[in-house]
Amino acid sequence: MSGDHHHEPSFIRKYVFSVDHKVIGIQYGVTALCFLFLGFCLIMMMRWQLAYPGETMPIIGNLFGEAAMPGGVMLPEFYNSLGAMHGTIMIFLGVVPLLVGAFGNYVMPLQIGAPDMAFPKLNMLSYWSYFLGGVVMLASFFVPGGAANSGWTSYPPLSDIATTGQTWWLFGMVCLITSSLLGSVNFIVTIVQLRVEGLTMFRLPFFVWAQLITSFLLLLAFPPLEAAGVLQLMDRLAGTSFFLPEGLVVSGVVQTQISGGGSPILWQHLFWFLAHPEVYVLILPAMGMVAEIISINTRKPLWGYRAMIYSTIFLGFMSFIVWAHHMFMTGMGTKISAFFATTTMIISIPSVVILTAMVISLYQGAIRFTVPMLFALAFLPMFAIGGLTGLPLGLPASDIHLHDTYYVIGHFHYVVAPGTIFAIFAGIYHWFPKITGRTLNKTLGYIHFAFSFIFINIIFMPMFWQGMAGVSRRLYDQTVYAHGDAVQSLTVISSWGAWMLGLAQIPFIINFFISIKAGKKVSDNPWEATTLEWSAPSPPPHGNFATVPVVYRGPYEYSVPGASSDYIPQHITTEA
Amino acid sequence: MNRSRIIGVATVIVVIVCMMAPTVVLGQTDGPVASGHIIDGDYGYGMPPNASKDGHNVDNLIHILHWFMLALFVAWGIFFVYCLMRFRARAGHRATYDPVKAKVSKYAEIGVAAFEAFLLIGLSMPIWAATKNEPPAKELATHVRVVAEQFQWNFHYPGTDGTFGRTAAAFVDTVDNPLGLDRSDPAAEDDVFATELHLPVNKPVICDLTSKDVIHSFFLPVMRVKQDVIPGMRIPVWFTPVKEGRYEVACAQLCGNNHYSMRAEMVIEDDASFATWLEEVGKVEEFDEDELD
Amino acid sequence: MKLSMITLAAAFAINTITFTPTPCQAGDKNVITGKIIFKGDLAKYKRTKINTSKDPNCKKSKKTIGSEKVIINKKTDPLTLRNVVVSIKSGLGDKVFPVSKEELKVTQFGCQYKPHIIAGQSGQTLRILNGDNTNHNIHFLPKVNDEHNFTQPKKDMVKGKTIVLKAEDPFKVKCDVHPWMNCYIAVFEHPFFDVTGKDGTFKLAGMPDGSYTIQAWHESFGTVTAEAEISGNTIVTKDMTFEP
Amino acid sequence: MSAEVLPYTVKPHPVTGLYNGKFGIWLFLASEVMLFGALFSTYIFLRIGAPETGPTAWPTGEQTHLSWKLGGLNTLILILSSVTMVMAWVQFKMDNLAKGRMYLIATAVLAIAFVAIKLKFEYMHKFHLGIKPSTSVFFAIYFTMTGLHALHIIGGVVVIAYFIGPGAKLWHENREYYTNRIECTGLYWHFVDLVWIFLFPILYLL
Repeated sequence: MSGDHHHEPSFIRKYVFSVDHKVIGIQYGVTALCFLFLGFCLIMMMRWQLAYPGETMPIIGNLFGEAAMPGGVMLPEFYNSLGAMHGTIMIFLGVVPLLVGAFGNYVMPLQIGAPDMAFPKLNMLSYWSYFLGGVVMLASFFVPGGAANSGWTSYPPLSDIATTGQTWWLFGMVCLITSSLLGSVNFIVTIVQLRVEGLTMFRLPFFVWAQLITSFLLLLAFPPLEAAGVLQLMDRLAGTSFFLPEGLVVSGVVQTQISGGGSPILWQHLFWFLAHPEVYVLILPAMGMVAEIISINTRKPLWGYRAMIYSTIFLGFMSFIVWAHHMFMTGMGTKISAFFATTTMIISIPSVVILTAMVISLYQGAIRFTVPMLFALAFLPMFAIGGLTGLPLGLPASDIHLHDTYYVIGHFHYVVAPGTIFAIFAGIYHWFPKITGRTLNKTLGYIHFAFSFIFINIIFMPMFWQGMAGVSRRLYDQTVYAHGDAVQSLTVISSWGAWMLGLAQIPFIINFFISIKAGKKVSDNPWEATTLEWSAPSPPPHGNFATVPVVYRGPYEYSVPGASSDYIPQHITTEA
Repeated sequence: MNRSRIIGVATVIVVIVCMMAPTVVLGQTDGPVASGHIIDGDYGYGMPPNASKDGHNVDNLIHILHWFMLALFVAWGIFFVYCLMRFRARAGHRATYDPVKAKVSKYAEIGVAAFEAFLLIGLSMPIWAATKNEPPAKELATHVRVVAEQFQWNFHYPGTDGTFGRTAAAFVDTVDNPLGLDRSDPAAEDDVFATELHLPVNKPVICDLTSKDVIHSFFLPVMRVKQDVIPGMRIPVWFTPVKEGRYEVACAQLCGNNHYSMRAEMVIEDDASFATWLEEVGKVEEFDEDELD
Repeated sequence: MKLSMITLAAAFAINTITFTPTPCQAGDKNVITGKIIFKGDLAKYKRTKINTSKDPNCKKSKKTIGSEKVIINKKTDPLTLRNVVVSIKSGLGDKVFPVSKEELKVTQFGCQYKPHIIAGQSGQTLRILNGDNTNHNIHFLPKVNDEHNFTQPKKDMVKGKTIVLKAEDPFKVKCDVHPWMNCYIAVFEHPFFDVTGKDGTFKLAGMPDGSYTIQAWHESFGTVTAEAEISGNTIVTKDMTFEP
Repeated sequence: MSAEVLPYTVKPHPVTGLYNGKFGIWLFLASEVMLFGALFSTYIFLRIGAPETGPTAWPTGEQTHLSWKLGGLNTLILILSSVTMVMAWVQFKMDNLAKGRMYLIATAVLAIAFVAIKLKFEYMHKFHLGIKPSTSVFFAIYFTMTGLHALHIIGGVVVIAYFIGPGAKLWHENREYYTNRIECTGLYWHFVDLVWIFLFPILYLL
């Protein structure tokens, strides 16, 4: 081995502290899938308490110690910890790292023909910062008082007076925010600067566009949360009162040690200023993946490609001015609520446009019902339900009854769980051959899809009825209320759905591990796709492309009239 | 390609089954509510009963919205399913390269946008304005201070003089004086505390919401009233109960370990019973048992 | 760890201070006893019924409960005060006493803590039980001990929860679900303490010879101290008076 | 991954006119603007919400215990350090390592002086008066914002020290690359300077 950059790197440099975007992508993917599974386990435990309040949890009930589950009965404080951590883990440690960290890192540079990300070391740093954040979050389960238990939204004053777990949560969040910021700088620079010759912005696959907008959202929305996190840390550690008014009496004790003068609402503004764009961070890359998969499997160009891009940009922009629709119940006046309700109605339009474009793309296509396509297709109605049920929550008047009820839970889970997570599964089935050179087993894939689809709806559909009945979210035991007791049966159904969904993942897990070693070997371009990642070998070597490709056409040239095959890859000069 | 067809049809069936699932649920559970009281009204899978004068506005909006959503989803779903069946890949079928030229989608989108505008401007804003802008006249209304704390709702009635006594954190005593009432204030003399919200029927109510510690949310399902209770702020809400009965007061914002226990009851009764209750609840009775623990 | 530190400190004391070469054993026959007398307006301190209507499950355990801020034993003459913690405040020097193995117990019954005053020795365990069919939340408001804040949502939930106590002046324990519910915990380094009951008397026994300051603490009236000297297995009577 | 493989690490991109590092630092600064923007918004939010009188009223003038003279001196120091930073870059551009380094050292020294004044004469003085972040919301935001800013300054000093010392090796390998990095550091430095120029009036003067 001669030369500076041809020597074989050590194992650690190659697989642990690697700077190769593909290795980092896989690291992100594996870590985030583990967290996703953990987050799901937390909710499966909570679902026991919800379905059978105060009853001893079978089998695993006695593993958690006296402070969490004495005699196998879950305590409210443990329930609250699980709830807060479920939200945090799913969003910040599971879904976003999968969408951006894993798929973004692995696929995006390949799709733009780049040898790597613009800042490979920064990329590594952002993974390890994420990893550290995850470790801190996990460790917080073991501190006195348990993990953070003030909800993933961490509203003060509750979070200001909460147990130590909250401080750990804040430190964990600071790590995760740092990771996202570094990542987003890297993504934007890579997409803008490292596109190969001929790959103009409007020849980019929609997925890359989605990643670009997402990165801008992360870049600009996360810092205010970081600021809010710093302020809350000051409140907790230095005794300041950014979020505390004067004259508080907690548990009968007058809080004389705090100066007062702060505002609990301030946190909500800073938090939702992040967290609303965060919603689009969760959905845009998912839409990007679904659009890719739909186009490939309908053998047809995406309908309204440009309209989709403009809608995405518009969504990104609008997402910064809708945050207060999470705060209609905070005593907001008519004028401000009218403004935010209006922006909320406006932001629904581009989502409708994107969804419509994807459905119309099916029209006059030749739809291949592959496993990734099934997940991508399922995304559409699920996202539609999630989007539609956002309407009653976006209008202040109907929000009065539905705010903070299970209706909200149903709404955003439809967007994120059968929506985004289905898109993630679609992505895994779709790009698995690129990453490993082997394909996942189809039959197991169909089984995985069918059961997941059924059970995920059984989990979330009843929540709309529960919400209508007025059952609040985050209740340890809803049967204390007459209106909660009346719909307890729905909770039971929901819970069984969740456990069955857990079982439905077994074929996937088996499939995943077996296929890595023993899956069917496939060609570099098994789906007959046009975008650049499929022109690289599977798996792509260090540096990605043997020769730097040049792009001659748009990303979705399928079924071009007169062409011999039904697809023309972007890097092919003239059609044969 | 027979297989694809089977999968396509299976998908459709699964969608329908999933939509139906929650409606074909098991029968209602019929246990006594934790409090042991009988709570009035029929509770089930729909919205809770409405016991307030203006609550039906919110209900109407929610109903209209859901019919609209259902119409959209069904129309969209029919097109979606049609595409899946009609354009599945099969021998001799090839996708069309050129995009569809139909303008239907554009009109549909404009239609949706227009209807959303109507919902917002025509329905939501007037209701919101009514619940936020025009409080009932003070002299005609029952006035109650609602003070939330971990984990109890305290209701403070001004008594016959109609004026609330001064309160301050320094006077708080968890046993005798949960609200920190300044007993030296003459206005405080006839003030009454309760942990149950009693209100006269057919008379507007103004509740001034404050919190002693963290954020709570004052939720009266049967009145279609929900409002966050934020420490350091005094937020009024108002409504007019029109149906007598015993109902629930819920906390709708996570407020700590026992958030779920933060439940109170609300009794809507006629003027006479309300007056009697107000007399009774303020009375302090002597405890003369001499038990040893 | 903590225990070995104490032993270490004790060993240090043995080397530097001349008396008590071995840790004191209880069983010495010295006794300090007395009454806690109340002098004041009885009418001002009537016990009142507590309104528990918020949670009907309270009534299921016990129909009515009374306030416990001031309980005067009306049948004694002179009037005496219940729930007063009497203890040796100073005079024991650096002596170390074995910790009672006995478990302290407090039960939540009828939405009241039974007993209302818990006195124990540093290192002793306290078991907290829920005898009501409702959710209770136990919130310690201490300065030295850990700020426990936990729930017991069910009756007789397993065998309750145990907590090892550290020495501290009396501190409040409160239920956040039933705000009127509170009790006090007083924890001492030594075993010479007592809580007055129905007869308003206290008895501290088994302390070594010496002169001591004894303190009486009441949740509403604060503290009163007295000096007592004792030697040769005698009984010393020291009445103390609260005059609010 | 070395410079040869990735395009535009040193040379600017023909369309954007930026090399990767510079583009990156601009984006990073955009996020910093949002970070400090959020804190400035917090300041405005709390100040508007503060009552006219009473214990939580917003302190002004004497009550703030802040000396505009010290603050002003620090402002001058930072502006001067920005100038020396630019001079350093100019010298590197003109291929003069020794002079460039000298200016870098001057920048670092000025930065340390800023932090020293901040800690020794301002923070210590407050602590002597018994003023802590928990004293009032004003001091909370004063300590948080100036503290965070001081951390940015210290971070900058570390980076500058790196380029004076071990980082200078790059100069001998690829001068343009090194100079570019100094330029990026300079952009960051000007930003930190700019933050102070906003902080100074809102805390010391208004």
